Amino acid sequence: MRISQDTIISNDKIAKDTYQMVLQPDEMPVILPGQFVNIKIDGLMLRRPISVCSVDETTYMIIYKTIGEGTKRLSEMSAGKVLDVLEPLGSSFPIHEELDEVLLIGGGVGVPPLYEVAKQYRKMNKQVAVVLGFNDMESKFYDIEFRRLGCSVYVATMDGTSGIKGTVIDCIKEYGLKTDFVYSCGPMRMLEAVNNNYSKGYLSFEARMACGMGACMGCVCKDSKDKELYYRICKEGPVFEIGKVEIVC
Amino acid sequence: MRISQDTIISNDKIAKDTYQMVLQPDEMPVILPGQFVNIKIDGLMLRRPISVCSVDETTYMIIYKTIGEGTKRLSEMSAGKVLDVLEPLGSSFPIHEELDEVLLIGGGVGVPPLYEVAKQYRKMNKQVAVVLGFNDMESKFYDIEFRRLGCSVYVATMDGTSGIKGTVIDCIKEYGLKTDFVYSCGPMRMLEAVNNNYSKGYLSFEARMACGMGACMGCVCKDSKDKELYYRICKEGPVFEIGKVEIVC
Amino acid sequence: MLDIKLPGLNLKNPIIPASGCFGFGREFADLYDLSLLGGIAIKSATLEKRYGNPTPRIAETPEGMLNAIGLQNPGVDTIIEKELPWLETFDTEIIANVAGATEEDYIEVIKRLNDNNTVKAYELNISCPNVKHGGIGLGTSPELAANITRLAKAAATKPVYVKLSPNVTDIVSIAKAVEEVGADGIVLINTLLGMRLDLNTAKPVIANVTGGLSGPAIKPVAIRMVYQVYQAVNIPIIGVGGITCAQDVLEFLYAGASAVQVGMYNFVDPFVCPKIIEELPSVLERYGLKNIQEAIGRSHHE
Amino acid sequence: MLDIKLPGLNLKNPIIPASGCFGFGREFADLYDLSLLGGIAIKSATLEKRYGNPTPRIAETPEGMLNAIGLQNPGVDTIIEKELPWLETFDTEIIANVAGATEEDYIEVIKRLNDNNTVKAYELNISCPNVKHGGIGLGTSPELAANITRLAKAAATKPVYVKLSPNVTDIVSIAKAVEEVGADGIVLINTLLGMRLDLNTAKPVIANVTGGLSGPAIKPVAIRMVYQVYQAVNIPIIGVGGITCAQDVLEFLYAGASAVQVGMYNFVDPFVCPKIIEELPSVLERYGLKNIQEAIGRSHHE
Ligand SMILES: Cc1cc2nc3c(=O)[nH]c(=O)nc-3n(C[C@H](O)[C@H](O)[C@H](O)COP(=O)(O)OP(=O)(O)OC[C@H]3O[C@@H](n4cnc5c(N)ncnc54)[C@H](O)[C@@H]3O)c2cc1C
Ligand SMILES: Cc1cc2nc3c(=O)[nH]c(=O)nc-3n(C[C@H](O)[C@H](O)[C@H](O)COP(=O)(O)OP(=O)(O)OC[C@H]3O[C@@H](n4cnc5c(N)ncnc54)[C@H](O)[C@@H]3O)c2cc1C
Ligand SMILES: Cc1cc2nc3c(=O)[nH]c(=O)nc-3n(C[C@H](O)[C@H](O)[C@H](O)COP(=O)(O)O)c2cc1C
Ligand SMILES: Cc1cc2nc3c(=O)[nH]c(=O)nc-3n(C[C@H](O)[C@H](O)[C@H](O)COP(=O)(O)O)c2cc1C
Ligand code: FES
Ligand code: FES
Repeated sequence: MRISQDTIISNDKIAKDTYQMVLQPDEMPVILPGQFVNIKIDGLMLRRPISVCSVDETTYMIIYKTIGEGTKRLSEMSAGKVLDVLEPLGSSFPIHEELDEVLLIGGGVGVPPLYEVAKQYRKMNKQVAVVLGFNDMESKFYDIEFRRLGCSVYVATMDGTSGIKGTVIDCIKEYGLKTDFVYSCGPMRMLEAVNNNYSKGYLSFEARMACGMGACMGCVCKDSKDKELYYRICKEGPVFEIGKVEIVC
Repeated sequence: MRISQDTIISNDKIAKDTYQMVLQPDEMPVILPGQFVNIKIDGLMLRRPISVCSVDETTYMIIYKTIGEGTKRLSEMSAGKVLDVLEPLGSSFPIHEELDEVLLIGGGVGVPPLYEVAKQYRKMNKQVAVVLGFNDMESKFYDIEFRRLGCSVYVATMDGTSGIKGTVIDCIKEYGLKTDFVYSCGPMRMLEAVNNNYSKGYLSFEARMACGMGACMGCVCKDSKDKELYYRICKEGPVFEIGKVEIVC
Repeated sequence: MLDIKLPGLNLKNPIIPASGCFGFGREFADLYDLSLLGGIAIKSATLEKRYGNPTPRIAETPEGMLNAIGLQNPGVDTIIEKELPWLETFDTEIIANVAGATEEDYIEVIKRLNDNNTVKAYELNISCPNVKHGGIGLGTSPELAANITRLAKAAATKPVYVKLSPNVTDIVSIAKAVEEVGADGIVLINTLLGMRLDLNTAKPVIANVTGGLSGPAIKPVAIRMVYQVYQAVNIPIIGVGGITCAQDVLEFLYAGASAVQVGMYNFVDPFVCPKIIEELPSVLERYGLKNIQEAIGRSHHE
Repeated sequence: MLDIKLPGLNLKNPIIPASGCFGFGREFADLYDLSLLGGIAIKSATLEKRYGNPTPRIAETPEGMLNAIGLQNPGVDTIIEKELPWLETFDTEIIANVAGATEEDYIEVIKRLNDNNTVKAYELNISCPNVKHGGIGLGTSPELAANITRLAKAAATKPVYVKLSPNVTDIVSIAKAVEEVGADGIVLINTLLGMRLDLNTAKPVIANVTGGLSGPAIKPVAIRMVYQVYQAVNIPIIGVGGITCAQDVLEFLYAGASAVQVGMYNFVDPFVCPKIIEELPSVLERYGLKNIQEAIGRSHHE
């Protein structure tokens, strides 16, 4: 982890309330799939944690949704602006060379961290099935990008305006997807469903964070069995083995 | 008084820590000599009051010194940026057609509001003597501009690096200036001296302000005789007849 | 959809400029029609004219400000004579904020205002240090707060709201104490006691040494107190502290306020009150609310 | 020029990360050498391991934040076993912040730490609501505060600093009460009690309903309390609340603090402490001060 001055290379709207930003750190660190960065935004107190979606030689990319003041301000920034960023943070999605196929399940802005996972598995020529859930067609993004990587992509929307009408689980059932090793990120209710339906793979969580680096105990979650054990989502997480942490919706 | 969106036309350093900014209101109001504007600066709570130095058809100009966070931020702004400004505020320097000569005494960033006064008297071809006091030569500004208007200009610096070494009063004595109708603005100690040495003319005061428009009673000063009477520097002031208000240093 | 009836006050909307932040409205009347406002809480009135504290009285702080005006006001008689008749010309509810150095002062101010038809309710400012009680404000003990409220209620012919100080260990006990003796409503909060030092002189920026902290910085404290007091009393609460926009108003309503006052933000944006009034309906709608009644105390409901 | 000796603490500079905002230093040790710091106030230690409050525990506020961590910590024995030996490897003064549900808890924690050579002083956190006393914190009454301090002093073999709650009517009386029973120093201030509501759900953003407000927003309150307490006591004060830069430190020193703690700003800029330490000499110089001794309490001198 380091503090970096990251230059905005581009910042484009890619779906309803959804933006894609490419950042160039002063010195590119190693960022693993599923890790996040913590961005200082002028005039706001706390940094904003955002998952890294994809990593290049000298840049990385994030996708974020404008839900409040911080992400709104982020969306208004132009190329050339320099951001103060803590990077990279947290645990990552382990990549298992021995697997032949994996299932990625993403909901809304939980989709981005899965993209780098898909890239890595496709580089090894593995089968990657991707199930993407959105509220509606306008919110949909990255289905095409996943397809371009050579993944099989299945889309579900809550209002049925694109793909299957319903949740990602409905979608998986509908298409009869059988792959049992999953990588998932998205809203709590979705993670809960994935957690209940699968026993192998990884989930990535969100939490309100203050420090983002393990010092404040603001972001903890409990172990699913030992109620005395807790994990910091920013440090031991955000990625945990499926079934490891207690899910509270 | 109105809230205006003023576009920065230019913003240039003219002396040590001293900047000159030209602003173009969405609709140009009538601004009288000695009046001030109250500028909202992003990220700071209270507006910053700054005197208007000079007025044109569609623009006006201010001169300010960077003393804290607000003026520092102001100095970093570029042409094209739009500022939220309450304008114009306060009382003005009355201009007396019947006078043949006036003496303007300005100290530091008290100099700017006197410039418009000089302009108006010079337009009527009156004799205008200007005494400017600064800390040092690097802080000096606008002596040339006053000369260009046709004023006789006398400079004093505290360290003697330009003009007379000493205060504006030392300077007036040194040059034996006899004009007895004064317009003055500057630090409290200077105003006090002017107030003690002259009985005709006007002084302009500063005070910490919250509303800048007469509502909060944050900026009051007392009448010099009737201790029960008070004035709001932002409303009845900043310009008062000499001798009218009690001077507290 | 914005109107709300409170003891003595028929508010067409819940937006009231806070005492001391709006003078007697004259400056703002140059900018917009005061009849747009739900009500106006006028600057604290004392029995005698008060000059207030020495200057500087103002200091900026992170997302807030300090003030130590010291209740400067022309005195109740002048207010009755010069300010209230003028305010009468607007269609808005006038709340007279009452302050004093002694309990007798408060009562006398109330008596003089009783006959005035412009004033619809009183707001007792018991947050100022009181000489008679050794510099401890009336608002800092349940007993003193209850006592002045009882006296005020006995003297007043209009509803009495009590404006509490947040500089206390237990705001709930004070709120309950004033409710018990008949307060018609509670106004929460006045300023937090704060201070700033000038690094050049090492002296306090404010001549009075300490000042009252207001603005967005204190909003979390204000929301907390409104929320706690709402659970403990049955009289309406007027919320105040750090409001800058319609969303802030909604947060106060959710916490339990029936109306709100906007203080120092009037200095930042003189149009903040009419702006909020204009935006409030769409903000209510965005959160699925039909009127402000539905918003009041919502965070306490299932 | 930056060094200062306080009871039990030989600070090479007056900068101490505040309890709860630095964990046990491990995360920050990845970023810089902890030996740069004057001292470290470790996360509150309780007798038993504590899980703390449900999440969300964090909310942002204007120039501040709310937290309701709830004293999550591994318990004093684990701290002694796992954290202190590691902290021992740094050349900095360790302050053990002590908390508990009962007076007995505090005393037991102190007893277990007495033999540990890494800990140089105790900091009693009496700002947390105490179950034994009906949810009213030990820090909200002079009697309770004095009582726990007396017990702590009797048990402790190291100096005892008492960290006071700002959520009180009269901070001075509490400071005097703990001084009277032998406190070696006072730490001012802990967080203000605040709250935020989520407009979508109308529920508190923080699961615990209320949280502690910290950050620049509360600095004016902290400065005021340090200033007032300095006038009333003769033991050193450690100032805390809203510090972000060397200028803020100077303001606290002027008000009467002998050292300071930096809390939530460690989250905003993890390098804030070493940065301040680096900048402090030039800031002292700019204001004509030869060392921090000259700055301490300067606003009270002629
Ligand atoms: C590890 C991690 C990875 C994330 N990755 C992404 C991503 O790739 N794309 C994306 O769009 N969003 C992501 N989020 C969520 C993102 O952090 C929030 O949407 C963002 O902080 C909202 O900030 P705001 O100022 O717009 O909203 P506001 O509601 O104004 O924020 C107020 C405060 O609440 C916090 N907050 C609000 N919502 C969330 C949330 N869902 N999670 C955590 N904190 C929150 C903010 O950080 C801030 O402190 C991630 C969160 C975490 C913890
Ligand atoms: C009527 C009037 C006219 C003025 N005209 C000019 C001018 O033409 N040129 C110029 O350079 N300055 C002028 N000033 C002073 C100017 O307002 C301050 O220098 C400026 O507000 C400092 O802001 P800051 O954020 O840089 O300083 P900070 O010290 O960070 O400001 C903190 C707070 O103190 C207030 N403050 C600090 N110094 C002063 C001061 N001297 N007077 C009033 N408030 C102060 C600020 O407004 C702010 O609220 C005028 C002041 C008044 C009242
Ligand atoms: C400059 C100023 C003057 C004030 N004067 C009074 C007053 O006379 N009487 C009173 O009850 N409250 C007074 N207040 C307190 C406000 O009415 C309000 O309670 C407080 O400022 C919190 O609201 P805010 O954060 O919206 O400003 C004053 C506040 C300010 C900023
Ligand atoms: C996340 C967080 C956790 C805290 N935990 C503790 C604690 O365990 N014990 C304690 O005495 N104070 C605790 N505090 C209070 C701080 O030590 C400090 O007193 C307060 O935050 C004010 O300082 P600041 O404004 O610099 O943050 C905590 C503060 C924060 C923000
Ligand atoms: S956010 Fe501070 S420990 Fe995770
Ligand atoms: S600044 Fe408010 S009355 Fe002058």
